[in-house]
Amino acid sequence: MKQYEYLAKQTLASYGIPIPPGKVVDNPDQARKAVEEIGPAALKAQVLVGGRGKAGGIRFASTPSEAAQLAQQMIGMDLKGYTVERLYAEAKLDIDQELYISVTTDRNTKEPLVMASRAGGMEIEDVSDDQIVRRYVDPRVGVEPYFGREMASALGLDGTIFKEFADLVVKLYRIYQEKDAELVEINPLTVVHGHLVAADARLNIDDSALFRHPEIERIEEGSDLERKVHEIGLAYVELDGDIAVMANGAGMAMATLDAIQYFGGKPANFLDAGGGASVEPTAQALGVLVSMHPKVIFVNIFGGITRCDDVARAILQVKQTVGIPVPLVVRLVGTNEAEGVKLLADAGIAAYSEMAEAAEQAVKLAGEGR
Amino acid sequence: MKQYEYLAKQTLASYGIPIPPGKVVDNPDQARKAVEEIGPAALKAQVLVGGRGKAGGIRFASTPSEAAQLAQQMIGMDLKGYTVERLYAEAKLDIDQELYISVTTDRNTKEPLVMASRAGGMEIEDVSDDQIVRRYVDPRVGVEPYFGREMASALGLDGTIFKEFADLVVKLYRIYQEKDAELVEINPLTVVHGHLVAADARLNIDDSALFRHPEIERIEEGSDLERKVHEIGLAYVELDGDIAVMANGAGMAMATLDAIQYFGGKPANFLDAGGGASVEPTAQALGVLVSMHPKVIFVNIFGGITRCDDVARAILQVKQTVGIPVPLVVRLVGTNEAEGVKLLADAGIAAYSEMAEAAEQAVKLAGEGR
Amino acid sequence: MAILLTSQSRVIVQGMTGNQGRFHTGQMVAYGTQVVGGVSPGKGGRMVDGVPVFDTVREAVATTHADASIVFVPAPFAKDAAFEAMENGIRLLVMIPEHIPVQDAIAIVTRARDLGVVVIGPNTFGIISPGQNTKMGIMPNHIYKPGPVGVVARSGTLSYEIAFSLTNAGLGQTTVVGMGGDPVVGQTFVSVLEEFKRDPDTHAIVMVGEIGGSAEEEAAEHIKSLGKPVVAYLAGRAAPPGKRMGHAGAIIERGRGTLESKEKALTAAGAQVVTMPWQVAEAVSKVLR
Amino acid sequence: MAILLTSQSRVIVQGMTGNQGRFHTGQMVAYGTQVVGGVSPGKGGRMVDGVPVFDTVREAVATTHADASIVFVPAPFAKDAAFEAMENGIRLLVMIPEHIPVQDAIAIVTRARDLGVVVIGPNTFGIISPGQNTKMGIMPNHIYKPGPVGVVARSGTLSYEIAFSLTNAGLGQTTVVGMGGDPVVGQTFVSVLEEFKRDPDTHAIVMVGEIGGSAEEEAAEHIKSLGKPVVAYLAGRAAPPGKRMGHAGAIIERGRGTLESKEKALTAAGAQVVTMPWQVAEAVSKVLR
Repeated sequence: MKQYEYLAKQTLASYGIPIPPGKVVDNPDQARKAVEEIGPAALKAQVLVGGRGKAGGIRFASTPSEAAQLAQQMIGMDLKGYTVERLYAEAKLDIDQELYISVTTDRNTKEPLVMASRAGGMEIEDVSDDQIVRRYVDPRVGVEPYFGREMASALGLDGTIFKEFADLVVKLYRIYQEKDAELVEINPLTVVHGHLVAADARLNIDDSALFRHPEIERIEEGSDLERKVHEIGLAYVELDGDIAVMANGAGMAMATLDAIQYFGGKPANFLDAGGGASVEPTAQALGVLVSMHPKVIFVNIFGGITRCDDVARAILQVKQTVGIPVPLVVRLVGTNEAEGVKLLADAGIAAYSEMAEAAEQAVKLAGEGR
Repeated sequence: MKQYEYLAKQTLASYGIPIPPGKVVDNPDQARKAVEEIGPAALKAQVLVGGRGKAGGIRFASTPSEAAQLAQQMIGMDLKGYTVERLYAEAKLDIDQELYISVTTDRNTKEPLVMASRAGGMEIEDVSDDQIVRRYVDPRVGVEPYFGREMASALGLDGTIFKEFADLVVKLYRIYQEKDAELVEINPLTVVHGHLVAADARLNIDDSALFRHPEIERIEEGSDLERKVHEIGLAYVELDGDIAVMANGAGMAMATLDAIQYFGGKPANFLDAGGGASVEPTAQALGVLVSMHPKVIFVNIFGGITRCDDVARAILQVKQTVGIPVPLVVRLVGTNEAEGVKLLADAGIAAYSEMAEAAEQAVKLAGEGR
Repeated sequence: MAILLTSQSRVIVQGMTGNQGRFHTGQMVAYGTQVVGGVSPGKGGRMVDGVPVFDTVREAVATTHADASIVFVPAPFAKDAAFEAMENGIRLLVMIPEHIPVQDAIAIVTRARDLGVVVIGPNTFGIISPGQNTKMGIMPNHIYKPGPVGVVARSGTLSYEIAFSLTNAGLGQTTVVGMGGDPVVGQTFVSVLEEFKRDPDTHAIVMVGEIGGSAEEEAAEHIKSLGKPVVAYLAGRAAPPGKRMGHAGAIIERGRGTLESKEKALTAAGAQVVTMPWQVAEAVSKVLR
Repeated sequence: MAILLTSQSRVIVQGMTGNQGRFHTGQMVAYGTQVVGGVSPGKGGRMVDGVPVFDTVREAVATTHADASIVFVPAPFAKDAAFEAMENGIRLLVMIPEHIPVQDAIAIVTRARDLGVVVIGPNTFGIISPGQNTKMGIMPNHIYKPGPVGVVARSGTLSYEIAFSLTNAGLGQTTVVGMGGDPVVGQTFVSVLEEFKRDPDTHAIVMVGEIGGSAEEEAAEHIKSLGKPVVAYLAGRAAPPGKRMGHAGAIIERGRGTLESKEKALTAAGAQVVTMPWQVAEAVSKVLR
């Protein structure tokens, strides 16, 4: 779960990491007052996408009236598909230098990784390898202050900035660990009048750990449809094709998209109905697919924990309640396959047993429907 | 540093461990009000010694007026050498069972040790080994809930008490670790109406870790003299002999007491002047010895980091300011020995080089002074 | 033979009295798994499907000499269960639950390394050794059969699809391992390939990978010296870039983790990469000839 | 020869630019210790007494190939310094500071066990190997001389007293080890006795113990199979019971830890226990004859 910049910064500040003075505003009048209070400020759209600056999501206001004017333009604007609902008015900084630092988990080594660079201010993906200092954290040891000093030293920092940076590494790692962060990133980490200040911040929390963080604000991300499916507890991503897809298991769902593309079709979504979903959530998920008005709906199930008869019942339930007004291709094998296939057959729905054939048929029907 | 029972219990409560309702009182009127509020109560003297009950430090008050009466008697009383300054009025418990639990550090294995017993309510030193469950904690792992369940199982607990005990072990270990406790002990840990309640608690904090616990209340223990020497930063224990002793290093100080006893004398104190004390604290410590009006003062120094000339200067400073009205025996060897011996000789004080001779002489002089 | 899990493995089930635990205990017993005990705190002394239940792993191991455990407890309690197993002598640990916090998974995996415990998962369907009539997991029993193919997969259902297609093509399996779908899991393709390398009965290996991470790229290094043919299927060919991995993955992967990167590395290492899951069985038939 | 610290040991000083660090660096260099570098964050690049100062242990080790470190930083920073040393390849670590929190000492000692680091201290005077002209510690240089006696002590000044009496009696030392006076320290009498056992040049061993703990009792078990004579002096004969140990110690010790208990165990194991420190040298002379 991503956190808005202003929330990420509040977390940094609560760990003693310096952030610029700032205020959250959601209308022009508040923007005016904020600039009256903190002086010339950057107005930063609070949206969960990178590269806001280039997309016009960060504007500078020298005066309160300019702030009001800009806020008027910015609030409600579309930024890379996200509607801007609030701004963060933040004191303009007199920046001498821009650094980069982040803590995340490397799934290959299964260890926390701290990355830092003197090339801050741009996406770290675009910084060349030789400009990045990477240090793995031994989870048995964690990050003691020396770890920060070693990074500061490797970056070639000195004096006050050496000490502040070393200290910041310790605090950032504590945030990573105590807040169950997937990623905590300060970019740019700026030098202002000889001291470090976190000018921008990203904080992504591990969804699986939210149960132990009642203190962390819940942020919903994605389109209305995506949110709706996430609420059912299923993984869902919108795509731009016309064949709506439901499969069980993330790998299976990916393979289903691959199969559709293989036969020349275009998937409309990624929907992982989970490893053992029962009738009700499966029916709800299918209802979502219907509401997308696709050309075809393709249900691809290999029953393991998922029982084929449950899937069949979910399909019949949707058919009988909201109706399924587009062609439906079902592939159904595995646990309780015979029962599931019979339930569908009794309702006039034929089920495939081969994924290849089913996918080919779904693409064919979508072509006819175009 | 030991904590008073009521402070220890506040800490337990802050970790979610159930304690009986209670109030700190320091006069009869408060005791009356406390019992009005919480009903029949035990009035428990808040002193830093074990075995209060037997010594008359715990009394029961059924009514508010009885509470006032008892408080009148108890406040100001002497309990094993400690003056009772305040009481803890605590609701009388309807106790079904008394257990024991503690967490401490085993200096031999260098690991935390959790001890528990179904024989609660008496000092654990008096409980036989086969009635005690001991489990060492691997510091790499800490105490996860299973550890508590294993202890509960080893104790033969079941039902609600099994679960509450397992949970309590986890909390108690967190206190041990997060509060830098030398010892955290609940004795008795009582079963009251089917639930665990901490009826008495001990919490000793590692003095060396106090710097990172501003939240923990500082408790001064010991006699006025002991407190005074502790304030200088030196280790000091009062004894009941007549030869005042100063030595450098804990082992050396102990050996000095041994030597005095060996020659038939009785030491008046244990004073470790530290490994590298400079002139000022050494002079202050010596001043304390003078103020004890001993028969003899015996200074036994093997100079390592401690410089003999510094010790000589401290002696001369005390001699010139407060004066040393009793015989002084000095043994002085090691770093800057020649300078130190000369400084003393110039002031008419002879210094020994052999510890045995010096100790014998100190005992002899004390005998003459008797 | 088989890898990691054999007919000798003595298995306990942590969380056996829950719905999932009870159901899959039955399935495992039916498959032939030597389930010697179950653990459910506060429910010690009962019997479930003829298997004794204990309050703690400690008691279960003391009584049954179990050396393997499968964990079914809810995710918030999974770390506790895993440590209970590892600290009490369990050396093969299958972690079924999904949604275990990554920090917990790191702690589990780190401790497992120190103690020499093999962790399968978390968020896995488990491990099955058809020729040994034993499984620890939630996979359907009927889709496997004994044979010469080792299978290692990141995700569950997709591996069922492929294992079943192998079985239908007459290609049985020594062992099928589900590494688990979480960011941090106990095994890597490399560690499982090493096991298959040592198993004399495994003559070909199927890798079921997917986009994200760089486990497949690292495996490629090992395939060169494996001495056994590898067929790989990689899911995610049609996945739009960025949608799945997100920024946290991208800053580490830096261009690796894409399907192209994986396919290139595996092909260069001599593995045969097929495009669709239903092509796996035919490719395996060919390399086994 | 000597134990643990030899003339080959390449030593760095953590906290070298502080008062204590600077003074004792000079003393160690004067004694012959191979001090190859110092560490003081933010002061890298300077020279102290001809020794280069680095910002981090990492740089110091990379440049000087140090394998031993002596720590002089204040107690609140000692854990950090110890981990910095251990994680960067230091294998002999002398911790001078007193008042290090016990929890920190537990963490240091546990990590040292895992990495195979020998920790001397905390709250120690250090270690000195007179025949090798090398020391890591704060002991006076002049009181030692090379010879056949190994000395291991819990407390500092008392060991000076005894070492000096040995020297004055013509009994030199292979190595003198100060285990440190804190509740949790890196060494035990047992671990140091084992080292002396392996050292062909150590022909007799002096143990300087004291009341509290049960380290002496545990050592007694090993003395039986040591094959070298042991003379022990135990301080605390006149200490009033309970004054020093307190309740926390007592609930663990349960009757052990008294002078009587220690003396009995050591005597039974064949060690010669003397009553006063000035009796040690004569006893050693006798056992060496």
